[in-house]
Amino acid sequence: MTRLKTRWVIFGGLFLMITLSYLLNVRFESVASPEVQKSYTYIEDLPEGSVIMVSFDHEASSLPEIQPLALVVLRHAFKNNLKIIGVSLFAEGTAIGYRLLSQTASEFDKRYGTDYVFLGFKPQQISAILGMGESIRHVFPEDYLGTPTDEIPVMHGIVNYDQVEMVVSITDGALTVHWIEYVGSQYHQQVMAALTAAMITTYDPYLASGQLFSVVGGLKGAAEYENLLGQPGGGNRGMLAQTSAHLYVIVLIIIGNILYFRDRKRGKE
Amino acid sequence: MQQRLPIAVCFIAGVLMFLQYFSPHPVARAVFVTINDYWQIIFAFTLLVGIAAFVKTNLKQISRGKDTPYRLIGLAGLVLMPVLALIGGIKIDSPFQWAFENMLAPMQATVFSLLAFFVASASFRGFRARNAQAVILLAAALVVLIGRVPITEMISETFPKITFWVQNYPSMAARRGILIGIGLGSMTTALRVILGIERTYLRGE
Amino acid sequence: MDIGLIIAGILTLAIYTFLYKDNPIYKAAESLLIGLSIGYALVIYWQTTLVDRLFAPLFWHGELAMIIPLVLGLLMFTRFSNRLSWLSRIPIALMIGAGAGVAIPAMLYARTLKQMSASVMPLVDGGGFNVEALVVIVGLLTTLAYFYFSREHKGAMGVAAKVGTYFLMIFFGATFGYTVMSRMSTFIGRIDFLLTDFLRVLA
Amino acid sequence: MPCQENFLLISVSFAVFIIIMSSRLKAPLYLLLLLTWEVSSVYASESGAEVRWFDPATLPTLVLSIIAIAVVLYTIRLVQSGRKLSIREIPGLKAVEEAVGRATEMGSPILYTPGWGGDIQRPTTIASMNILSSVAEKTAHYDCRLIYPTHDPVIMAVAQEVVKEAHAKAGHLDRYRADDIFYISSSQFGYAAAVDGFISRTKPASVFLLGTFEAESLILAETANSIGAIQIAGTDSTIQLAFFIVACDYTLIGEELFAASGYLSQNSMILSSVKAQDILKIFIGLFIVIAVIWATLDPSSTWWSF
Repeated sequence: MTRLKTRWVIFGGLFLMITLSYLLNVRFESVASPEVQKSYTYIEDLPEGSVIMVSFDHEASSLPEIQPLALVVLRHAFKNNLKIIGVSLFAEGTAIGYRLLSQTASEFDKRYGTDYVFLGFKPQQISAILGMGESIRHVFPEDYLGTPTDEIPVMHGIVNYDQVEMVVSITDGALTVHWIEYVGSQYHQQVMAALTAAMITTYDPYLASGQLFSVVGGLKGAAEYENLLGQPGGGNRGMLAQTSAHLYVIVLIIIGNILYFRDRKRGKE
Repeated sequence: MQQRLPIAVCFIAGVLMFLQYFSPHPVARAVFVTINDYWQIIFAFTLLVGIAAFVKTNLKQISRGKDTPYRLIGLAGLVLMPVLALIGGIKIDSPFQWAFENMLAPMQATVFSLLAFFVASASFRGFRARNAQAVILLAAALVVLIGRVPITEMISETFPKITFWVQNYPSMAARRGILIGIGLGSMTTALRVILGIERTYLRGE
Repeated sequence: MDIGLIIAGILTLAIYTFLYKDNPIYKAAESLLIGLSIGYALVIYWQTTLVDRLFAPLFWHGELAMIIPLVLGLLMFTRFSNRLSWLSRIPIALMIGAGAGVAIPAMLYARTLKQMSASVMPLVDGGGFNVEALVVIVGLLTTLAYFYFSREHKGAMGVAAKVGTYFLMIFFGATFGYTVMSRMSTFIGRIDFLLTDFLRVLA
Repeated sequence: MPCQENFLLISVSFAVFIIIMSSRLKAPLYLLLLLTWEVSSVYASESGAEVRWFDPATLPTLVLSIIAIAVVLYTIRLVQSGRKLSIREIPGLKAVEEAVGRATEMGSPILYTPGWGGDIQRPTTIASMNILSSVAEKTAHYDCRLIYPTHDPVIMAVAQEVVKEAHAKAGHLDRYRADDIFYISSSQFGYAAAVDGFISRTKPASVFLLGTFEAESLILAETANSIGAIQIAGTDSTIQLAFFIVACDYTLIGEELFAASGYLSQNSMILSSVKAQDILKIFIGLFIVIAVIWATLDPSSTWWSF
């Protein structure tokens, strides 16, 4: 029973800690890491009307961490009047991708079809990625809503990756590896990854070798990006909660040890 | 026959998939695509078998009057999704997607987020400095934890540097050791399977 | 207020009741989650695999070769028969064999060769001694010594294996510490949903 | 698609050949077959300019594969010629007996699950099956209930066979309950929620988490801890190992999982594989030492990078 009671205290503490710090909404002036800065600058420097491809390669369960990342990148693109082609390599990312795109688009009065399009989901990621290198409309003869790709204004003049300035892969797993290994190396396309904090180390080797252009990682990356953009959002809001949760875990470890040494001392006596 | 045929199938599939790895030839690519397709299709059928078994077990429990309401909820959920898909398709704004976004996805994300609590309770319990190894485990965890709190980054640049060092050298070395071991273990197991020595999956009867 | 949000919020809270202890509310939510997720998988696999890859090519485009995977798939159903259930081993054997065949080169490349070459760094670098290179090679070799099973860990081997466990502990500790941030974000995201969308405390 | 027909032709003739030969299948024959095919394709890659049969970039992998296969076959030979192989003690394994004993004493079941991350063709899952076989034999002997939830219908099918045979081997086929080995949801967190619920309701005395785990690892381990179960874990996912080490009573680290299946069953073939892994580890160690010395003396050289 003590086992359960201890757990309740720990759980309750975490719940309070995060809820309160989330409500406080303190803004963090964190300095952008070089990776985030690089991502921001690249998109910032693209001329108006350039096309970027955003791929939603994640599951629904990691949406809490993915959403701020996706929103900040999409907002930046729409703010600078870039055009967006959305795709998804993961079935679960499909509906979410569409919703995030249309949500952001409405913030900036962008119209479906002329400013952005969502092509939907294709299984067999590698063949889909390679196929788009030859012809995007061959892989996606129609968009997510069933309109023939040829009839969509954004897609006019777009054949394959040559007309796309960058691929942004939003991921909670290893799918971006396919973009890096196939599109990056075969079609010399710049690939940027917006990913969950847990995945950052997985992509370090690709970043070091230059195969991956840049990374925006975790809530922290989102917060830094939001600061550069001057539009605080979910990332910023989460930073204080993140920090307090971290400190909470450290304190728990310390208390655990204090209790342990106290018990051991008693045991000896 | 009951043993030999599966072993032969396993061997052929194994050898073909092994060899195609080294070849960019169209035939090799075709082998890969074909076997991969077969694999996916067979998997879809096994899913049907699994679902059939799931339904069977649940009906059996209901007939025994065990947990009837919960079993019914489960079966209702199972039936609901295909029915919605039949009514309105599976595209955006369909009832199917609505059920996914408002019922399934939030629950999955919430179960995932239970991890935050379990990380806390595990930290409390699992990092006690019982012996030399535990002390090292504790120290490494604290260094990285402290180094990654956004505040420490603002206070000093040393901590993130230490964190970086620990992660990229000693920690990375051990990770590589683990990976090499797993690579070898997987390789020998796979080889036993292809050679028909490992027949776990053929057991029974 | 959007009915979808209400349902999502209630289900979210229902799952959280498990943190207190197992209870009928959680049990109901859990049953629903299991049922819905199986139903979802059924629809998705039916559409993207069975229809798109099997039925469409076989029945509409007349690719007769697709009869093979169809038969293999149907063989799985022999599991429900006592006499014929051995037939289901054939598709299982295909899956296991194919997986094993790919695993050999793929595992050897990604998990062994790549890791070997990444560990090689010169011990002397630009005139100075490269501590990092030494740490990496000692760490890797002692970890491998820990995974050496043919001999008891005694003598020199014992010392090496012991050092190996220290490196392993550094890895485990560091990885745990590293992952905490991501795990916390998932909960922060749910709190955001509850406070902003569901309860509308934050607008 | 002509390639597909080509492939069918090859595989059918190959199948016929194998079935004819299968009465006397011997390992060396396999090796010979493999090597001839591979060598001929290497040869073809040199002569044929248009369609290459061999991708030179995969040469290091091919060389290592051949060395590794040769070493495995050598150790199999060793065992066949009567050599007894033994492996060192693995701490987590002592606990298996204890775990079964504890469950029997308390009259509670044992829960065994292979994780959400793996499917049947993953070598880790197969190693987990071998351990399951040993555990099931013990539970059959002590008449202890064994519950096995899984996310994969194929794993369910195979596990049923494995457990059934283990019961037969222990001479207690009557104690085998097929319903206790069941499929629950292919969704990661559907699976996690279900196993969690199961653990808190059936209150198993011991929980075995052996296989490929992803984020669900800690959810299961902590729930098992909350009801006071002994947890024995083991996985090949490096990140989840960290969680298991912190949260579980015993953890089999990576390769230990493979060795454990040999240790428990004392199956000479698995033991021979463990021996082969050790021999290869010595090769790898030597390779790295030589390469590091070489790199120190000649920093411009890169022959070790693949």
